[in-house]
Amino acid sequence: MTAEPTEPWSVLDPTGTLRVDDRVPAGADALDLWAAYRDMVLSRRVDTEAIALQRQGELGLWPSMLGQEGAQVGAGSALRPRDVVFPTYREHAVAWCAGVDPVQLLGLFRGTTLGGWDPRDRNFHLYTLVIGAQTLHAVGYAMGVVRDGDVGTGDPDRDRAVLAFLGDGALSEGETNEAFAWAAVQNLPVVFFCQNNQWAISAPFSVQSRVPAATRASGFGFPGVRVDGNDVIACHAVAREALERARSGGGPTLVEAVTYRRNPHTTSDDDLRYRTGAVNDDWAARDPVDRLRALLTGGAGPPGVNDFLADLGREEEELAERLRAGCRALPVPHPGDPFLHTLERMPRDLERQRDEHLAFVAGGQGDRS
Amino acid sequence: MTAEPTEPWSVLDPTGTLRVDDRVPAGADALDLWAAYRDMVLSRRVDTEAIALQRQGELGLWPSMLGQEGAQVGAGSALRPRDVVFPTYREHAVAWCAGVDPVQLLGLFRGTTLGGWDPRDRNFHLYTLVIGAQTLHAVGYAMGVVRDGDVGTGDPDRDRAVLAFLGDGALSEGETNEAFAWAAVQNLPVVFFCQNNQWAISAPFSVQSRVPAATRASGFGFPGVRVDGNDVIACHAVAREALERARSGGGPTLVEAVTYRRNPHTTSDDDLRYRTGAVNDDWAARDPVDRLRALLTGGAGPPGVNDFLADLGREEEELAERLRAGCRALPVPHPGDPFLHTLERMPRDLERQRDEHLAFVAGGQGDRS
Amino acid sequence: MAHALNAGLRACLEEDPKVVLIGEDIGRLGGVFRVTDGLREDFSDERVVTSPLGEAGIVGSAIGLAMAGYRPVCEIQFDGFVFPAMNQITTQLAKYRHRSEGRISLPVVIRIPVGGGIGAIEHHSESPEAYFAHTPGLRVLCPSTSQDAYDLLGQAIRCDDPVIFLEPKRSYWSKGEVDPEAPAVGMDRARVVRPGDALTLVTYGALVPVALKAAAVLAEEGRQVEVVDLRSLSPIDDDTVVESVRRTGRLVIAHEASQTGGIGGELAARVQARAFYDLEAPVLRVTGYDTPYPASRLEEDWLPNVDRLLEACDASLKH
Amino acid sequence: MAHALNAGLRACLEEDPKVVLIGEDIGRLGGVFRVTDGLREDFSDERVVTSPLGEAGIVGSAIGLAMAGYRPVCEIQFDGFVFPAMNQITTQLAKYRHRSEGRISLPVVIRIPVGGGIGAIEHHSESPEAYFAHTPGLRVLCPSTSQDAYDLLGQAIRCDDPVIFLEPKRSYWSKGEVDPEAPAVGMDRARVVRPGDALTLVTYGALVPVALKAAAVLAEEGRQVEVVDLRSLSPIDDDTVVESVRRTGRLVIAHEASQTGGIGGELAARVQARAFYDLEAPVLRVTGYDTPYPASRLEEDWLPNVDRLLEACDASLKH
Ligand SMILES: Cc1ncc(C[n+]2csc(CCOP(=O)(O)OP(=O)(O)O)c2C)c(N)n1
Ligand SMILES: Cc1ncc(C[n+]2csc(CCOP(=O)(O)OP(=O)(O)O)c2C)c(N)n1
Ligand SMILES: [Mg+2]
Ligand SMILES: [Mg+2]
Repeated sequence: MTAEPTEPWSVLDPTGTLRVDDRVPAGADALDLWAAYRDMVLSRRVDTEAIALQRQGELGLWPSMLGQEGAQVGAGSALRPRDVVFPTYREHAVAWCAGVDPVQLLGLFRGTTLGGWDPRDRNFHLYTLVIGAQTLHAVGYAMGVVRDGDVGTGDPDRDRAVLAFLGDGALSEGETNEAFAWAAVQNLPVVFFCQNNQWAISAPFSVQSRVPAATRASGFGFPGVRVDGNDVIACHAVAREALERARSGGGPTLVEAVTYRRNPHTTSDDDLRYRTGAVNDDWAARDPVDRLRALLTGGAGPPGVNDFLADLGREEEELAERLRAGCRALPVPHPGDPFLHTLERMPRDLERQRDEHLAFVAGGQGDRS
Repeated sequence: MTAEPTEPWSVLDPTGTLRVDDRVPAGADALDLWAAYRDMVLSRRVDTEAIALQRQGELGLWPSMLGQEGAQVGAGSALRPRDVVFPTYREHAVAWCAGVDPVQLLGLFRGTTLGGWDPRDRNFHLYTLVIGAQTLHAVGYAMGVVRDGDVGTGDPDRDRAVLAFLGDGALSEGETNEAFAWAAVQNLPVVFFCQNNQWAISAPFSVQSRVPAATRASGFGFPGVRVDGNDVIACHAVAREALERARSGGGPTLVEAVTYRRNPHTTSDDDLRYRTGAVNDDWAARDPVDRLRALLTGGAGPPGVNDFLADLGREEEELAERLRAGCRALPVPHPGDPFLHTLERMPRDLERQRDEHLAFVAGGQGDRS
Repeated sequence: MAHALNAGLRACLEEDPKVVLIGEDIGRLGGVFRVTDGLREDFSDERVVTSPLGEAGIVGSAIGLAMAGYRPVCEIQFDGFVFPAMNQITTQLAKYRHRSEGRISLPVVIRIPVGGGIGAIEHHSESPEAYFAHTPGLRVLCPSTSQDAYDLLGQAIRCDDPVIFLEPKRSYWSKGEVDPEAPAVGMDRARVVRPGDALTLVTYGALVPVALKAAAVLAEEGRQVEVVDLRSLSPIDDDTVVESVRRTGRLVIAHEASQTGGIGGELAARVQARAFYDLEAPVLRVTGYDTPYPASRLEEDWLPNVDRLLEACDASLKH
Repeated sequence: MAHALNAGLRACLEEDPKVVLIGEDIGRLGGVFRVTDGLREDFSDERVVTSPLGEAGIVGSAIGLAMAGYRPVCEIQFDGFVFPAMNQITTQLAKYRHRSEGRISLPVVIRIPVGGGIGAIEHHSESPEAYFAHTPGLRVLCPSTSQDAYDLLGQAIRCDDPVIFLEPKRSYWSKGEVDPEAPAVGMDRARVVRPGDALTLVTYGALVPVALKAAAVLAEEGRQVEVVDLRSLSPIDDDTVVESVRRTGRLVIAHEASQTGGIGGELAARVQARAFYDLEAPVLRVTGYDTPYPASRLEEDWLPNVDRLLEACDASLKH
């Protein structure tokens, strides 16, 4: 899997046919396909609901991950509790796998917070909007993991890896490349997971690179792997191997999950200005969720599949309801909060500004204007 | 020459023995060895004199290129007049080849200017001290060359290439990698010429990369070539081929010239704090100038070699004298100059500052202090 | 204002074949604010370059293009994303004329949508002007009307200095006719947009209409406030402000950027130095606070608004 | 002062195993100014990390280390080379506490040698403090004595906020005993380093000894100038300055950084607002000019020196 990247590696094809491949972990290490399917469906529902909430004016913006659930659940399901994730702003399904309450994902987009959850609770860091910036944080965290001695001990409860997400566009930022350089020379326990969803807003991948994203790693001297990002089984296998290599002291990997952003960049974007509906439809036919459902329900379908799907349908509805209610109940910050959280102790000049501001807010504006 | 980089390619070994290799251009395209030797010797003398001038307090600092003349003259001799050079701060021999008056190189280090020459005169841009920054300027310039239509016309008087220099340390700066990405996707007529002199001040190359510098290019999808930087014939051949590819529309190349900075980083540095004299001596034995002299004077020596060397010796002395005198004669800027050159037209508030400053300078300071 | 800027870019592209636009998503998409809408179609991909995702690359390559004789106009997608380009702007672009002893000009324009008030998420509501104003060798412009946007952009592109061109994004949707033939005010001059004698109220960009509203309220109360639109944040036309303060004796300065180290402090320092004996009250500032820009649910009260301006004017007038 | 800083780093490395130093050439070489001399040898390569050549990487990885529970101390080799790290500093480091609603601290210190006066080439004599002081969420410190360098560095490293720690490079060679047991002044407090009643002279870093010289000259002429060393440039301890100005009625501020948008303008604006009726003369500034830092042959006259300070004090006292 670490040879020169060419065609994305795949085992589950769009018709739901699974090819046998010994790189797919089996036995206790195997991906639980039912769980993976459930994760994809439920996280997709988070995405769908969030779009609806945006339409209703409850969110300012939402970056949809529709179509990328295979890559994200593949990676997310390969995480162990002590692994640490540095996401971009689109890893809703990874957040789901890590156990972050999806309601907490909404605050940033509702404008009630710039964060939303405690990164330490689930080792899932805050969303980062500045393209590429989080890759260096992942590198630094991995330096900490090395210094803590939590690499290569062979103790599965001790060894840790850092999983940094990035988009195809992020490959062009200088900082991302610095992260690659640092990770390589220090042989850090970090996996760079690039979802090449073909687009950086309106820029097709060809604007960023003329070779596959995974190839970038070779220039820095570490393995790059190209995988079908819409094949959750392959993604899990690749992420699992890369994370395991990282944990055991084998150094960094760049994974390129070849996928597609089926929706516009965000709810504010108009993707038909730069791509055609026909291409969108092509990719819809390769959808990762449909693909796994086809496998699970293929032939006569395994026993219990109908019950499973019915239960999942109910779970979805409950989740959707919880999201809608949770979104509306998200606490609006207090006008004094930014002052409180700028520095550890509020300096006197900032206290003066806060007092003025709070008096102004309390005073009821709009007297004369 | 564009295969995966491994051992640096070489034709002239440290004993001065030349290996026949059909990649070395012959006939009218061949490197003029006498001229190359002269360029190396005279530019080395510039370097030596500059160090002496620094010792005498005439220069604040000097970054010596001792040991890198093979790489620099190899590259510099492959330039055509319309090609454009973006140097770092150590390309004294390239400046020499481009025809920049070496006295003009001294001003920056004497503190009489931050530039020193008109980049348009010789298509040799100003020295850039911020590591990596010039690689992006080279990219932009190359975008201009493309827009001017001066690529791939087949007209040798029209087609142009841009030659950007960088050090091994520069490989780790984000901006350098952005330059690689831009050059690749736009297939720009730019050659990145990396002198891997093994050190970035006190950091050995292993701090920057665990694979050869030339390998970096493969990650961006363009050729990387590794060449013996102390072999001026090989460097010329490689640079010539890369520049020709660029001019003809074949896109960018990264050349790694494997060489050694025989002196400390600058005259302010103390290299024995981080490397041993023994290693310095090893590299001295592979010196590029000695190597070519051995070839030229080998056996009985070609006819005229003694006269040539004697003439060159005289030329060296004249050059040294000219440098010493020229250095001392470099004009000190007028105290008003910075105000004059900040913006095209001096704003009124800056005029006020200038007037104050000139009055202060004219007033003769030190009355009371 | 977005339309005015589009028209301004179009006019420059037509006028000078050396004008090239570079930025993320400025091609087919026309930029996230559609300021470059239609330009790629009319002027080709070579002149309207959808760039890779790297701000250092955008500015660094613009510098190289300028060295090659072009007049690049960069677009940074949002205020918060200019920082990866700071090295190229500060150490390269701003200094090159000086380094080359006046020989080489770098006519690069960097357009940046700035400011808050559109309910955006983090990094999309920043006001970074002070970083640039503190960097010698740059011009910093910020229009407040469509006409000014058109005029200043044309002047910026034709000018041989590097220009940071700040576009108040709240004003993108503001309507306003543009007369391409109208005589333009000099690009480094502030402009008195409402005359008055009771107090001088100075601001720029999106706060100019807010200041005008405050002035209208005060006018109803019988106090004529002079409103000055700074337009150029570097160099700052303090002459115009000082002249006004000499008449009014009072000065209030407003901006969205954080207070400490903002343009307001600079202007206050200059005015108290040059019009010390004319000031009847301390110079007051109404600015963003010294905290990160908050989550958007707080921004309505957060941004300097008419009421905060009125409060400051009242305070000044009470002295 | 370099020795004091070395001692300060050593003490922190000994005290807290989570302290890690990162920077270019800080290992075997001990840094270009030898501030980290001997530390790698005594604390290992893991704790004194010679980094690849990338400032974004230095600060970005320090952020990640801090998230992992470490207290990284970065060294930026020279003032002019901090700009590639501006994105990490401004959009990431400074904002993280706010983004995480106070949950996460990033105790990162960024040491930067600053200022001119050592005859250096371009980018080696810059005074970038205003960029940081204008960025909420950072602390900016600048010591002027060896003792203060030791004390402030220790406070900075122990503090949970990100700190930009500016080391006036002209002062590296200044001698000065350090008493590690001496009670340290609070890190956000300015300090009156010479009392007086005729005028308040405020500065920081390498200009503090210059200001003291000017005060000594004026004292001989019978005028007692109060010299205040700002120490913290963000937050600025304007209380101490205002208190002084209430007594002296006059204020001169000096710094090497360019005037426009510098710390001096901010302080002038604050003082005229808070001590308007106490000021008997306008606040005057003696600063770097609004041009790029010049070639070193010009710097002697260029930098604020005793004579320029005296001139400004005279002008203030004449009012
Ligand atoms: C430094 C920076 N520049 C520009 C932007 C504006 N921007 C937001 S998302 C985006 C495209 C990112 O594309 P990619 O990395 O492929 O991620 P995707 O959105 O496809 O998940 C851009 C340009 C940004 N957020 N950060
Ligand atoms: C952005 C930046 N960071 C740090 C420095 C300080 N510095 C000057 S030269 C140098 C080492 C450069 O090494 P390399 O690129 O290998 O070039 P060489 O000096 O060996 O020619 C460093 C770190 C700088 N000039 N620019
Ligand atoms: Mg993408
Ligand atoms: Mg080197």
